[in-house]
Amino acid sequence: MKSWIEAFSIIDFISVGILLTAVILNAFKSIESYVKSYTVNSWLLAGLIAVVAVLVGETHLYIAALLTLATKGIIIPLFLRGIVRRMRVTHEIQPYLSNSLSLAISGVLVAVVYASLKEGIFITGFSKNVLQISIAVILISLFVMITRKKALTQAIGLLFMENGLFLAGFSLTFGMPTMIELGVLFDMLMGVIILGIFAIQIKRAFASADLDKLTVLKG
Amino acid sequence: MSFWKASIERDTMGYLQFLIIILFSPLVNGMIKKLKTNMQGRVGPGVLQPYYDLLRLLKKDMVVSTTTSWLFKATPYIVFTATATAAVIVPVLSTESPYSMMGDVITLIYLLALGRFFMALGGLDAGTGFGGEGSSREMTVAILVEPMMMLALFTAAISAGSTNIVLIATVHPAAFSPSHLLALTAFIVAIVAETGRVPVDNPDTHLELTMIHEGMILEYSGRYLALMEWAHYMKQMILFTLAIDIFFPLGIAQSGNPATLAAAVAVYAAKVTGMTLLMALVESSRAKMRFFQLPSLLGGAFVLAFLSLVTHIMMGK
Amino acid sequence: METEQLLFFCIVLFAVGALSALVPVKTFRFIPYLFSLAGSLTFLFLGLILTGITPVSYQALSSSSIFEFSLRGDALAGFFIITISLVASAVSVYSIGFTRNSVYASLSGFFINVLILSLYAVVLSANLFTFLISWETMAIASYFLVTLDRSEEASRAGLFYAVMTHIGTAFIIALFFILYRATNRMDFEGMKAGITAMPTAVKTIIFIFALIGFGTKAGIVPLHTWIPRAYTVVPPHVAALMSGLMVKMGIYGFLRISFDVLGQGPEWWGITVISVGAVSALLGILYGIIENDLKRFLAYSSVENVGIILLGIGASMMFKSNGLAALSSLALTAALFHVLNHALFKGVLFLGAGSIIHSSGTGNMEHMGGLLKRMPVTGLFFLSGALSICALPPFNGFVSEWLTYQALLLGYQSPSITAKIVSPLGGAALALTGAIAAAGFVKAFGITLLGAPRSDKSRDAEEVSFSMLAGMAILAVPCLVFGLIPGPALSLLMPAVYLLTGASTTLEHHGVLGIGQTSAALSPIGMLVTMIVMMIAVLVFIRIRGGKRKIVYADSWDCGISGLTPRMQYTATAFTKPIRIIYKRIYLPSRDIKVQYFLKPFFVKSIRYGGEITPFFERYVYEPATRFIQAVASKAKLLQSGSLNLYLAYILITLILLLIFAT
Amino acid sequence: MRVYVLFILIIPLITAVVCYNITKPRVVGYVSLGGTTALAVAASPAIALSLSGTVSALGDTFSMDALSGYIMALVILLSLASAAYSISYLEHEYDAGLTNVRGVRTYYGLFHLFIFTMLLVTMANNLAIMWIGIEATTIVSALLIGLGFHKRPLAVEAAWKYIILCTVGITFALLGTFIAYYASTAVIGTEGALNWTTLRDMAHRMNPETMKLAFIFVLVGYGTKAGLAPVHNWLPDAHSQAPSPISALLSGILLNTAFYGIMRFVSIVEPSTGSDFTGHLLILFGLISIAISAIFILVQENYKRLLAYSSIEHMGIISLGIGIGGPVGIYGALLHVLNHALSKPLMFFASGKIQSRFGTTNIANVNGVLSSMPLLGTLTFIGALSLSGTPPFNIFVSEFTVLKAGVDRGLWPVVVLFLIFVVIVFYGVLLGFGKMLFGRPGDGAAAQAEHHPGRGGASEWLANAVMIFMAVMVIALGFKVPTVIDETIRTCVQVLGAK
Repeated sequence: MKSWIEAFSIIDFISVGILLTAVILNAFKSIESYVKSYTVNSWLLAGLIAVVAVLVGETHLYIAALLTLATKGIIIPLFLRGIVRRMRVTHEIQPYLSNSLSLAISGVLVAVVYASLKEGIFITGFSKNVLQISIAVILISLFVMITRKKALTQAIGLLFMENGLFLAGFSLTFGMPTMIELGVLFDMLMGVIILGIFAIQIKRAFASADLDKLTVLKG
Repeated sequence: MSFWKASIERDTMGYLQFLIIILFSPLVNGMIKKLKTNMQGRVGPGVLQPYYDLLRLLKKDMVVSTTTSWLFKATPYIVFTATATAAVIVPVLSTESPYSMMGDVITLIYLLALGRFFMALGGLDAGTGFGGEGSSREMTVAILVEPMMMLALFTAAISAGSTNIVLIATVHPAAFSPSHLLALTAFIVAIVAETGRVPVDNPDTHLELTMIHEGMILEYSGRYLALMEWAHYMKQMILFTLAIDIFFPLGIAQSGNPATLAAAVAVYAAKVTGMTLLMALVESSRAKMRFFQLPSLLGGAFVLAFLSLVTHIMMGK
Repeated sequence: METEQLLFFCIVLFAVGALSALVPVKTFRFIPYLFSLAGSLTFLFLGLILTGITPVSYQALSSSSIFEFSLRGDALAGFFIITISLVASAVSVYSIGFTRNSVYASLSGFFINVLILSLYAVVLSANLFTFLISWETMAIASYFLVTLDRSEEASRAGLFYAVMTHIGTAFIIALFFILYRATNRMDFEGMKAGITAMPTAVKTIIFIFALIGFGTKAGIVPLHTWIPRAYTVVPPHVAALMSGLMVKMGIYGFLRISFDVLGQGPEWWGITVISVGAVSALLGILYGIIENDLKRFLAYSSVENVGIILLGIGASMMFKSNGLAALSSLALTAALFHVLNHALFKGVLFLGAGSIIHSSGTGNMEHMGGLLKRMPVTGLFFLSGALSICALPPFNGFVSEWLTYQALLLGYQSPSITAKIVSPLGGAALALTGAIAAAGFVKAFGITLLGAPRSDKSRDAEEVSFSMLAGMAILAVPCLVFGLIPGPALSLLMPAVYLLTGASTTLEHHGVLGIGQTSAALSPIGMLVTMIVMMIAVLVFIRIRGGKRKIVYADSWDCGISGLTPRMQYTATAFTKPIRIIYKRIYLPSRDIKVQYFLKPFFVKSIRYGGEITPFFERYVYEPATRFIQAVASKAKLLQSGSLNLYLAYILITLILLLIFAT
Repeated sequence: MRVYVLFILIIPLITAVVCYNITKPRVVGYVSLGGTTALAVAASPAIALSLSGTVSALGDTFSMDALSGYIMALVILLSLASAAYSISYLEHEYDAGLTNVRGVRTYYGLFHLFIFTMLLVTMANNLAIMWIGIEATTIVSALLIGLGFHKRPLAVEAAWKYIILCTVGITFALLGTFIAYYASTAVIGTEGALNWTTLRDMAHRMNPETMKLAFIFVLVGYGTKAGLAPVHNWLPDAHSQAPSPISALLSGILLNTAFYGIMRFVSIVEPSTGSDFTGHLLILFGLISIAISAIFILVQENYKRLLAYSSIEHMGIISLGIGIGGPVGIYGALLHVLNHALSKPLMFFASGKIQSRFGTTNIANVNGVLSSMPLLGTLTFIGALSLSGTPPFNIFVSEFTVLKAGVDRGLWPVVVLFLIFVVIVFYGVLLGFGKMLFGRPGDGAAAQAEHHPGRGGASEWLANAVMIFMAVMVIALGFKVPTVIDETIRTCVQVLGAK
């Protein structure tokens, strides 16, 4: 099994998949597709953790995989769907930049990451690519948050960043002590819920979920 | 420091020479008037006329404005006293003056300034337009004259190495130089301005648009007026004497013996007459300037004084 | 060391005084001033001791493990302490009456105590930390007092003052740090010891910073602009403290750094200081004389006097760098004596102005007049102050200016041509300044106190309370005494002169001031005797020749028209009109005349004359600078545009830049 | 293993629950004050011990050294002050009908949760747990700002920006932590590889390149939370929209807890990368922060935002001090933490009073505070001068210490720039607060003051007492840093490993 995984370098495939699901955000237009893409991304992440678990054979990694699947793969997407339904947001996402341009820029970001992570920084660890991919995912999703106007889109961008973070975590450390993972996951869950609440509040207060209404506080 | 000790063994002449200025200053003014009228082809009053005026004024009652305060009445006495004290400082005939330790040329200038200060205040006290106008112009002229006069005196003082008039008078006969000529010219202009003569001021007019000195003392009468006029005469003679002491003191008595003193008297009289002649000449040859042309005249004088300073430093004499 | 207990006792007195001001009972409002009076008098005693003994260092207190407070008293400090004490005690007495039924908050008592104490602390500071703390405490207390009159103008003036003085402090901090870096010591003694190896270039930087930093406080042109603004709004008794003393702290700091610590520098330092002094003196009084606000005029005149003091200091530096120690000490004597004198007569002038404003209800000369009849004693004190500041004999101002003249004239003894020419010119500038000052004070005294009252409030003005008069007397009497008998005063400052120049000359001899080098002499007391004799003589003569004559009282001559009105008097504006015209190159005056006609062009209904001058430095230096900063700042506001996306972009960009350049 | 240390964490949780379940708005405030006092009592022995040595609990999950103790002491001190001040503030809001009972309860509940999270940060030995704590502070305080007890649109906007920006930042911080973890595992394997105590001991053996990368992410991450320019943008909005007692906590200690994270990392990273790398980055961020805040203070029209920018300036100064480093620099920075934690809350408390009097946070509409409210005016005057770094107030001393450190290392450009910006800040602060304090109260303002009469109730006295105490401290620390504090800070300096 292990040999099989390494032979087909499953890990790299999965991580590339994760990167693609992040890059594709630049092309999407509707929030539903954002949520879908996030779901896929989370499943891939959970899968990757499972694979790592197989490789390392540590029980707490299996737990971590299940937790990820449960929270990121199921609960949060459902929660997001609920909010999308409740807010009845317009499905059009008006980006500040055109899709092609933002795709190009995210390509540049990936390049920057590969350039900055020089040799000699990471000696051990099972895949250098995974780390670079994860950091790339983080930066790209931040870039998506920059270019999108809807409050909810930004929440999703944040979630993508966290997935990338998890990826980085596992690529670097084979997973951290269980208790810490729990804490981190819990924090993020809370964060998402509160973001959701605020998104609704914004919709109420400003009669739209557009962020360019949120520029009263300045100077 | 031996001023005190040295000043004890002076002769009486040294102690009393200032009386010459106090007593003969009206005469000098009379002489100037007489010469002026003669030059203009008129007869004019006698040279003793100022004395008669003073005595007449002393006998008159005084009319004082109800607006005025005590300062108005105090002013004539202060002005007279200040000027008289200035007269004490300047050596007239003999450099054996005990008063050289009482003050120097700067003190003298500032004593005259004290008089001017109070005269200007007196002018303002009656609360009339003329008084204010007179004071304002008097102080303005002073602003223009004082630095120039000081600079001229500084040049002399520097070349003599002291501001002590007696010292300057004793040193200078030896040292006579271009810088002195320049300084002297500047100083003459200063005298003309300070004594309120044409072209700066016209002593014989009460035309309100032109008068300066007369404007200030317009409200004064009786003995107050007498004191003011007398102080004015003294100031004039003091400045003459100062010019003589500083710029051509040749002939001033260096010791107390009668012969030199007699000579000194003659020389001094001649010099003063020369000064009066000069004043009369200036007054009858020039026309009164407009007030705001004065800066150009006095500014020019300032330049002369400055040049004299520079030449002295460059030529070292 | 017994002075230590004395010092401690003084500090306690002021502290208690400050706290007692917080008691919100109107009838107790005078108590803090009693404490400040007691404190000042005790400090006077301390100062007298310090001028007599070798320098004393006091027990240091640690502030943190890095810094400590330490005080040190030497002759220079002693002299300044005496100066402070004289003015402070007078102001304390004056304030008792002045604040009795004034609108000012009781906090003024608190801050006056703090201010006076901080003044003492500044001159006693032994290291830069203590100095800065005291220095800024002084600034803060005065800042609060400037804004004490709660008007918009006061608040603006206060801000302007605070910012100016803070900029000055920045320079002072910088120069202290340079000194600290070079000598690795924080106390002035240590710096003085370690300075020897320092290259002249660094010394020059320090000198220039000192000139700017302390000059801001002292109010040298063009850093003087805060002075007229602040003094126009500050209560007069505080103005006496600020102009008489706080401005002198600038002089003190400059002396401490450029004389005591730096030792001697190249000749051009002295010449620079002389030029700065001359410019400050001239422009100060020129701008002052055309002001019709009494306090504003006095403010400008203190700029002028700082200039005169700097003339002396500059001459002293010049001589010192040419190795003429005796002349250097003479010049410094003149400067320090003028410090003392200016503190005295400017104090009495501001207190007098306070009384005048207090009872005439206005600060504008155009609404005053005839006050000498209504408040004769105040008038007399004000007159004595005016005579002193115009350097007219036999008052103290004359003596110090006479000494300054002598020092400048002796400039010809220094080897370099520049010095030979510059110093007599400095003398000429001094003469011009004196003449303008005389004109200014003829106006200030004549228009306000003489003639007929120009407003109803001035008509029914009346003499002020006893304590205010006493306060003025405390300063006015020394003005005359030091003028007549300068010996004692000079002996007080001689140790300080010796400390700074390493030479001391006893000028005074049997009541005669004599300059050894030139045997120029001055004997004020002799002058006074002569005056008295003359006075008696002339009185007797008149009595004999003229007999007894009576005085007839009548209206002033009115050219035959029916009666003069106060509005026909010469106004303050008119008085200085000639000067405004003659010096129009400096004032750049602008005038507007509005004429209303019954029937053009002959029958005029009314003419309104409005003239104003261009405040050169404000308009062409300060305002542009402020506008520039404001403009840049408002441009920068776009950085915080309120768009969340932009903020996220900042994070991304920062990160990427760091990833690229920092790793 | 000392169990009572855990009480420090448990008490706030209990208080939070209790407060949330009390329905009497007048009572709940005093209950929360009581809870905070209990917390203070429970914490004091631990703090006292931590100053001398390390106090740990639950194995080495929690471990307090002098630095933790110092920061925790500040947290508790300010929680006390803020709890005491909150009473009158909320009573006023409640009477003015700006909030309801539910709002009050929520406020106090979240208030104590907030304290809990900050205590967690200070106690955590494990860097990841510290991260969890800091992230938790973001969530709770965001609720306090946005939903605390009045749902105003602007508050929601501020909270949204706050939570988005800080979460993004904090994500990078976690990434940095992971990388550091990786670096340490590379040396010692997974056991306790994130424990500060272990990391400190083998810091010099880690791979410098890796640690550089980690530090960059941590600096940007925690820097966002600590309000270092140019990633400070959430700060003015949040501080100006939060209720004044919360603004005080945010500015007074929340920023410091975030910066505490940076400090810990600096002392881990330095040994391997050398102090120049961290030092230059911190100095850079510090100077940028001071510059930007100076400019914004100069043109600020809203006094709560002005205070917020001044917080940025002071965080910049702290960062400068740590960056300059050396015993003196770090001493100055840590002393500055204390001074800023005294002056800034004082100003926020005072501005809260001013706001409730004049009903506006616009500088232009506030006039003559000194005349109409002498005590409050004087306190504000003291606070403003202290913030502008003027002697004889506390902040000058720490700023001067930082400057001295800079001079000792001969960093003249830094010193000069710092002096210039400080002058600008002084100008800006006085421009704003001078305008508010001096001058005569306009009719509008007087009317406002009539409309909101100051309630002379016990809560009012309590609030005034708190402010007076802080003002006294501000002045006292300007003259003398008490020996105990001096000792503490010097121990902290050793903890941070300054040679």
